[in-house]
Amino acid sequence: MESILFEIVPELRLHLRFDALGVLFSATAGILWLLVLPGPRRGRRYEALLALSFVLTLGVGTAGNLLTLLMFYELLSLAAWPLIIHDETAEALAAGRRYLAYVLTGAAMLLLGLAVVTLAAGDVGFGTRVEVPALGIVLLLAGFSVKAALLPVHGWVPQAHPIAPAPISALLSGLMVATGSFGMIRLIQVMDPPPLAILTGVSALTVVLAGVVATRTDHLKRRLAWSTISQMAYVPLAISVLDREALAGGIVHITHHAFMKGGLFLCAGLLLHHLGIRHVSRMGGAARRMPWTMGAFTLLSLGLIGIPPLSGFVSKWVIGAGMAQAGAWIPLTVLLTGALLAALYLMPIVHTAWFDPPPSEGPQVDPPPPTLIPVLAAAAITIVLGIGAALPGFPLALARAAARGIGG
Amino acid sequence: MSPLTPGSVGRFTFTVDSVTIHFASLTVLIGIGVFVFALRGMSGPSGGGTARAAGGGRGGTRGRFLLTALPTLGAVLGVVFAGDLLTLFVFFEILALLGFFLVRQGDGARGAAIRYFWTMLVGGLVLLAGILLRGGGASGPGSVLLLLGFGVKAGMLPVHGWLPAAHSKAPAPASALLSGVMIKTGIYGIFRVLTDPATPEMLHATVFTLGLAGAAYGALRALVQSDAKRLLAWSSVSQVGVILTGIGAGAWEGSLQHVMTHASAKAVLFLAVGAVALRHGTVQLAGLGGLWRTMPVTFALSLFAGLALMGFPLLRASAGKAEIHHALEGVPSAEAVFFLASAGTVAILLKLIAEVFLGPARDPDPATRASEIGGALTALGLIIAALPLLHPALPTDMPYFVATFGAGTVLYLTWRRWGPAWPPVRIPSLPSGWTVPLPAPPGLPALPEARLQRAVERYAREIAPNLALLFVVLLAVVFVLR
Amino acid sequence: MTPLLENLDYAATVVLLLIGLWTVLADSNLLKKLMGLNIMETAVFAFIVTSGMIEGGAAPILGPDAAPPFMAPIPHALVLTGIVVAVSTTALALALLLRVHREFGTLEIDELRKRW
Amino acid sequence: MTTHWLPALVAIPIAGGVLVPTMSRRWAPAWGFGVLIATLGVALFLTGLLREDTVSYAVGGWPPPYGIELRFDVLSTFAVPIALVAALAVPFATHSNEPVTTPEGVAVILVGTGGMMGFVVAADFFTLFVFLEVLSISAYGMVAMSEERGAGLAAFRYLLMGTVASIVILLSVGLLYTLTGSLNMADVGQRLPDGGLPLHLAIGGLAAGFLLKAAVFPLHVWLPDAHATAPSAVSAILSGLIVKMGIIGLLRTPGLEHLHELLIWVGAASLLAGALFALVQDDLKRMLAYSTVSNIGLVVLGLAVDRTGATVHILNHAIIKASLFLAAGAFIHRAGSRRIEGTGRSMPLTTSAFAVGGIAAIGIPPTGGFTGKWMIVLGALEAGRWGFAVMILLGAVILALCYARFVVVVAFRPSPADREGTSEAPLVMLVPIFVLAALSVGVGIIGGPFAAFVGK
Repeated sequence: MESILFEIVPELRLHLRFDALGVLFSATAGILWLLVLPGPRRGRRYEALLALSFVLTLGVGTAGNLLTLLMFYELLSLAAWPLIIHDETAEALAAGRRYLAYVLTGAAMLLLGLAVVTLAAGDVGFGTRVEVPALGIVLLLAGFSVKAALLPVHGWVPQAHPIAPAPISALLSGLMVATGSFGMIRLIQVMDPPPLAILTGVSALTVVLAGVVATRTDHLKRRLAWSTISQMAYVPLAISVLDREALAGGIVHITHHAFMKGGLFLCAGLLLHHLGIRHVSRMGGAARRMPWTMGAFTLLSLGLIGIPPLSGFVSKWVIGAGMAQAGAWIPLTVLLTGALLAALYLMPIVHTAWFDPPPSEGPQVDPPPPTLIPVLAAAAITIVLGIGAALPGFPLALARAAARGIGG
Repeated sequence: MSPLTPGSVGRFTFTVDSVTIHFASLTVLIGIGVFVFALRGMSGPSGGGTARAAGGGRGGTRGRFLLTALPTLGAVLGVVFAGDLLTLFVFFEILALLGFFLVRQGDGARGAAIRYFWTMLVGGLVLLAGILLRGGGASGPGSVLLLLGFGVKAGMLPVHGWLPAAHSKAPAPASALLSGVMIKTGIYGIFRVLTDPATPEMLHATVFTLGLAGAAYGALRALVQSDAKRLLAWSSVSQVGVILTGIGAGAWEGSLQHVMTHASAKAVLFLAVGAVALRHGTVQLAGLGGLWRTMPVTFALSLFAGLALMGFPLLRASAGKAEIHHALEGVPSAEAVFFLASAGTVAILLKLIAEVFLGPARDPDPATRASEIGGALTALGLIIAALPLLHPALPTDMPYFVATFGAGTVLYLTWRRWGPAWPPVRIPSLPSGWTVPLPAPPGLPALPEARLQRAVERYAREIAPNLALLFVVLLAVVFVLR
Repeated sequence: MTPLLENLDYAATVVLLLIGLWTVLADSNLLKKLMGLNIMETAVFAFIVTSGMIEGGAAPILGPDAAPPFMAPIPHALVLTGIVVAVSTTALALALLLRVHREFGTLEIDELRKRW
Repeated sequence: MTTHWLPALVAIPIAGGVLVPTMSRRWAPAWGFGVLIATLGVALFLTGLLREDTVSYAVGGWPPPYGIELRFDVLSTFAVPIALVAALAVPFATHSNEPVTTPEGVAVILVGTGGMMGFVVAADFFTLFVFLEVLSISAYGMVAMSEERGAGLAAFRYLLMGTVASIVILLSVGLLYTLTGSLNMADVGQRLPDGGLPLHLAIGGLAAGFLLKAAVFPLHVWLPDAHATAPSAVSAILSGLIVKMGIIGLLRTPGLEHLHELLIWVGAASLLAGALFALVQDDLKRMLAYSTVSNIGLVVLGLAVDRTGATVHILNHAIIKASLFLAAGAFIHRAGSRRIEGTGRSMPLTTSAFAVGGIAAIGIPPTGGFTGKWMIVLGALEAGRWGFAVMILLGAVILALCYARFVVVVAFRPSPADREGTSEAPLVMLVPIFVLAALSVGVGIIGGPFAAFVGK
């Protein structure tokens, strides 16, 4: 289903389109938003921008051509910025500055890439394949990689994610980073990419190095942010293999990761709010004081590592199967190394929380249902999406349909 | 459908054939035995000191154990009945997680449990890689990785390191489950891989060699243990080696029979040791003795299980070992190593039974003397676990048994006479300032030097001797096979 | 190369223009800057008027005894307008200078910079 | 096509302005607003006519090229934003204590508007010059209206530079006349010689004068003081409209293609320098002024690579920058001084409008700022001038950081304790701000047809 609206600049139109890929992304956004909505109210500015970001995310999901995609993508970047600096501390403002510098540079590259592509091929809708100069694709990929937090341009993530309020961290990690990957997938959908060896190398490096850094980070939310960098690099890695099954895995990983990492960040927010815990080393006994929260945290961690039958495993399996089919051994190794690293940075948290003695005893302080339910729901979604992966209408089916629509 | 098809996500398929039935029935039987034992053999919410000593851990252990053990059995059955590799893998990983909780319930089991977890995780990833490779059409490398992944679970030789620690630190019923049931899932996997026509021939020889090496090496390590549970754990390494030898050599029926034997006998022995610990609060051989008087049923069952494991010719259990042995005929060197392993097994079991149940009584604790082995339920649990062994058969392979028994007795007596007097191996501690100061990469915290120091010392103390021994055994095996 | 003498009028306007510009740019007194501006304007007017000059031409006014050649009328119109503009600009500038002087008590750039 | 509405476009505001000093203080703003709305109506009507044909009018019945000709072409559609911004600035100013709405102030604005109208419809250089002076002198007067200390000096400096520019322009017009014997633009364009020093002097002089009026770096030094010290409503007119007159002058300059290489470099320098200067400003209005320098640079660059894009951008930027200056004025009004930290906390609507304006100024689709910028980038790429496309985008990134910085200052810093009770800006300020902000987005959404119309 497509809808062509205004002509924004000569020969480029606002163009909306609903296909499997977009529907999957939009649905993910919608459900994740439902999860982050409960919780303490934070004022008019926050609520308004949160709603605006939601609309813009849907816009990214339903964009029907490159221009519309970029438009919503940039507006989303800007709308998210006040949310990141919502706490107004000096640290938050510094993080916001860095975030802006990164995403705007990325935006400039994207715009340049769009210009090059437009000169060569006119209005690039997502329905037809076009021939464009390699430079345009490279620029666009580079622009998207800023948001996708690939290694040399990942710098905003570890600063912005921990500093934002917990629901915003959840959205940033769950969806903002994903918009970059989503953009890359859209690119592959319409243009024949140049050899993607560089993308493979970069994303492989990102998976491994970010994972290693995460294992050595004590700040809980920052560790989760590094984990996002590492985990979301799976998607470009899957893209770069140029295999349909791997691509489907990459697409479904966006959805699965969104719920898992979103849930983890919400848990981190609850830990901070109710126990004042920011650092992994202070988490001893946290599970005894917040058993439900940490239970969800544990389950989500296991999902992220890729323990079957949770959803993280499904995406890893599908990506891996595609890589194996394509004979891409190195990406496959990287994929599994990433999972091992995920265990290395997540399991110590879980172990400390459940088994280590607490620094101080206290009563159980699991949050009230309205804030607890989203976390539990994220965990439940992780299970359901894992076990029911093959059901029709579930993300995997949509992702496969989307990948079928993509050549190459 | 062969259980070795890769499968696809979200679709769970199951299959039933004679092999699955074999493994499943054994699982269920031993599971029942362990549960019955645990009803009495582990403390309830108000557990006292003896329960702690039995490896029961903190209060409320029984509930937690049952909560973990039941899904464990389910997962084992899932592995066994899985109709494709993906389904198998799902249950395999669940099993690994549950195993962590089983081990973690033991006292002082933190290190062992964590080690177990990481080993299983890496093993799982290797397995996953193998499955994906096989699915992608690379059958050869895929099979290698599959073997490695299953081998980790089974305690195959080069990747067995987690097993002695985990099995000896876990509470007794958990050890029985681990040794009796869980490592069998690994063996099940290896069995499936090697019986698959797509698997390269070369891997049979590899498994055979590794099995043989493991059999001998485990037996030797078991012989010098002074902790009953550690002894049994090393014996498990040895027995897994025996089974793998059989699978590698093509003696499949014998191997399956021996799987049954080992599962049952090892479960009984672990439970028996658990019962002893329940009464006497220790599993150190030096602190025990003369218990046949106070725990005759336990003694009898242990003896029975021990005989079965040794290959006593009047039991059906011996048939498996005999077949494995026959498969080796014509390869004198392999036969020699196998003989060494068999004799080692005899020596180990003699040592265990003799040190614990015979000799002068060392702990006449009046408070616990009254109850036999901690109640009828624990005894019943042992009996149920021993059921598979209660199957008489015509004598097979009598001379071989006599020979191994004789050699084993000599071995045990030798150890008895001189062994404890051997000075323990001492590793000189490293001179301080030995470590090289590593520059920390930017943005990362510096590697703490004390930790490095500890790691190196640990390597020197624990791993290096193992590696040396392993190397010698492997060298011998290779030499022999030529 | 045309001899300088033949274009003496042009040369004179250029010189005037430069003098004015120099004053505007370099003098430190605002009033003198304004005077420089006026000099520039005068130079331009002179240039335009001379460009419309035709040797022996009559004033471009149609009348009973008017006969070609006429001088070009448009430059004259231009210059007339220019003068009007210049006058009003100067008036406004002077008013502004009065205000500046009232606020700061000086018209010297260096002083102003200190007091602002 | 000829119509008497065309001279009315110029006559209405000027006549209205002349009448204002006779009125009472109370009625002057209403009168001014009414006159400007009427002008806006005329401008819209003429724009409507333009869809069919160019509108031209010979003053006094003298046919071109001899008489004075007024001509309403695509470039003259700038009359619409002129009338609109001026019309909105007047009610905006009524609420504050700025002296813009005294009868004298309204008169200056009206006459200035008339000057601009004349400038955009002038079809010969003589008329162009006359109206340029009318609007320039009004502009000096507008700056001088401010009661801020130093405003007189800023106005004088503006006057000095502006008059130098006028002189250079007048000189060049004279030169052009001697070269071609005509002042009518169409005529001059046809009779232009192919080259030679006098031609280059004439065109270069015109360009230099207009560039100075347009405040291109490094000729921008007068602009920040003038725009920042002026009352906010006036700043909106100055920054939104009057500097654009320089650009329109450039667009009217014949033979500009001789100067493309110069324009492209000057434009790029201005683009980057303006953005960089803007980055280090601590005062919102000065930042906006430097942002204007940057945007003018973009347009000058665009003149060389894509005239349509440049034209579209000056039209859009007029609206965007006006909305930004009005929003800044609202902040300053509520804060009571130029220290506006935290003002936006109690003024969410104004802050939103400011943010929208900022987004438009950066040039994010679908706002108006994007259309022109996109066309210029595309033009630069098409001309093979890669570096300049990159520079444009770099400038946009820097500008974005500037705007973000002030959003933080306004909405994310704590407001001083003595300013706790501030509230949202009054309706009479909000409405103009919102009309302009909405327009800056709306024009972008229909950017395609809009650019097609301009490019006709």
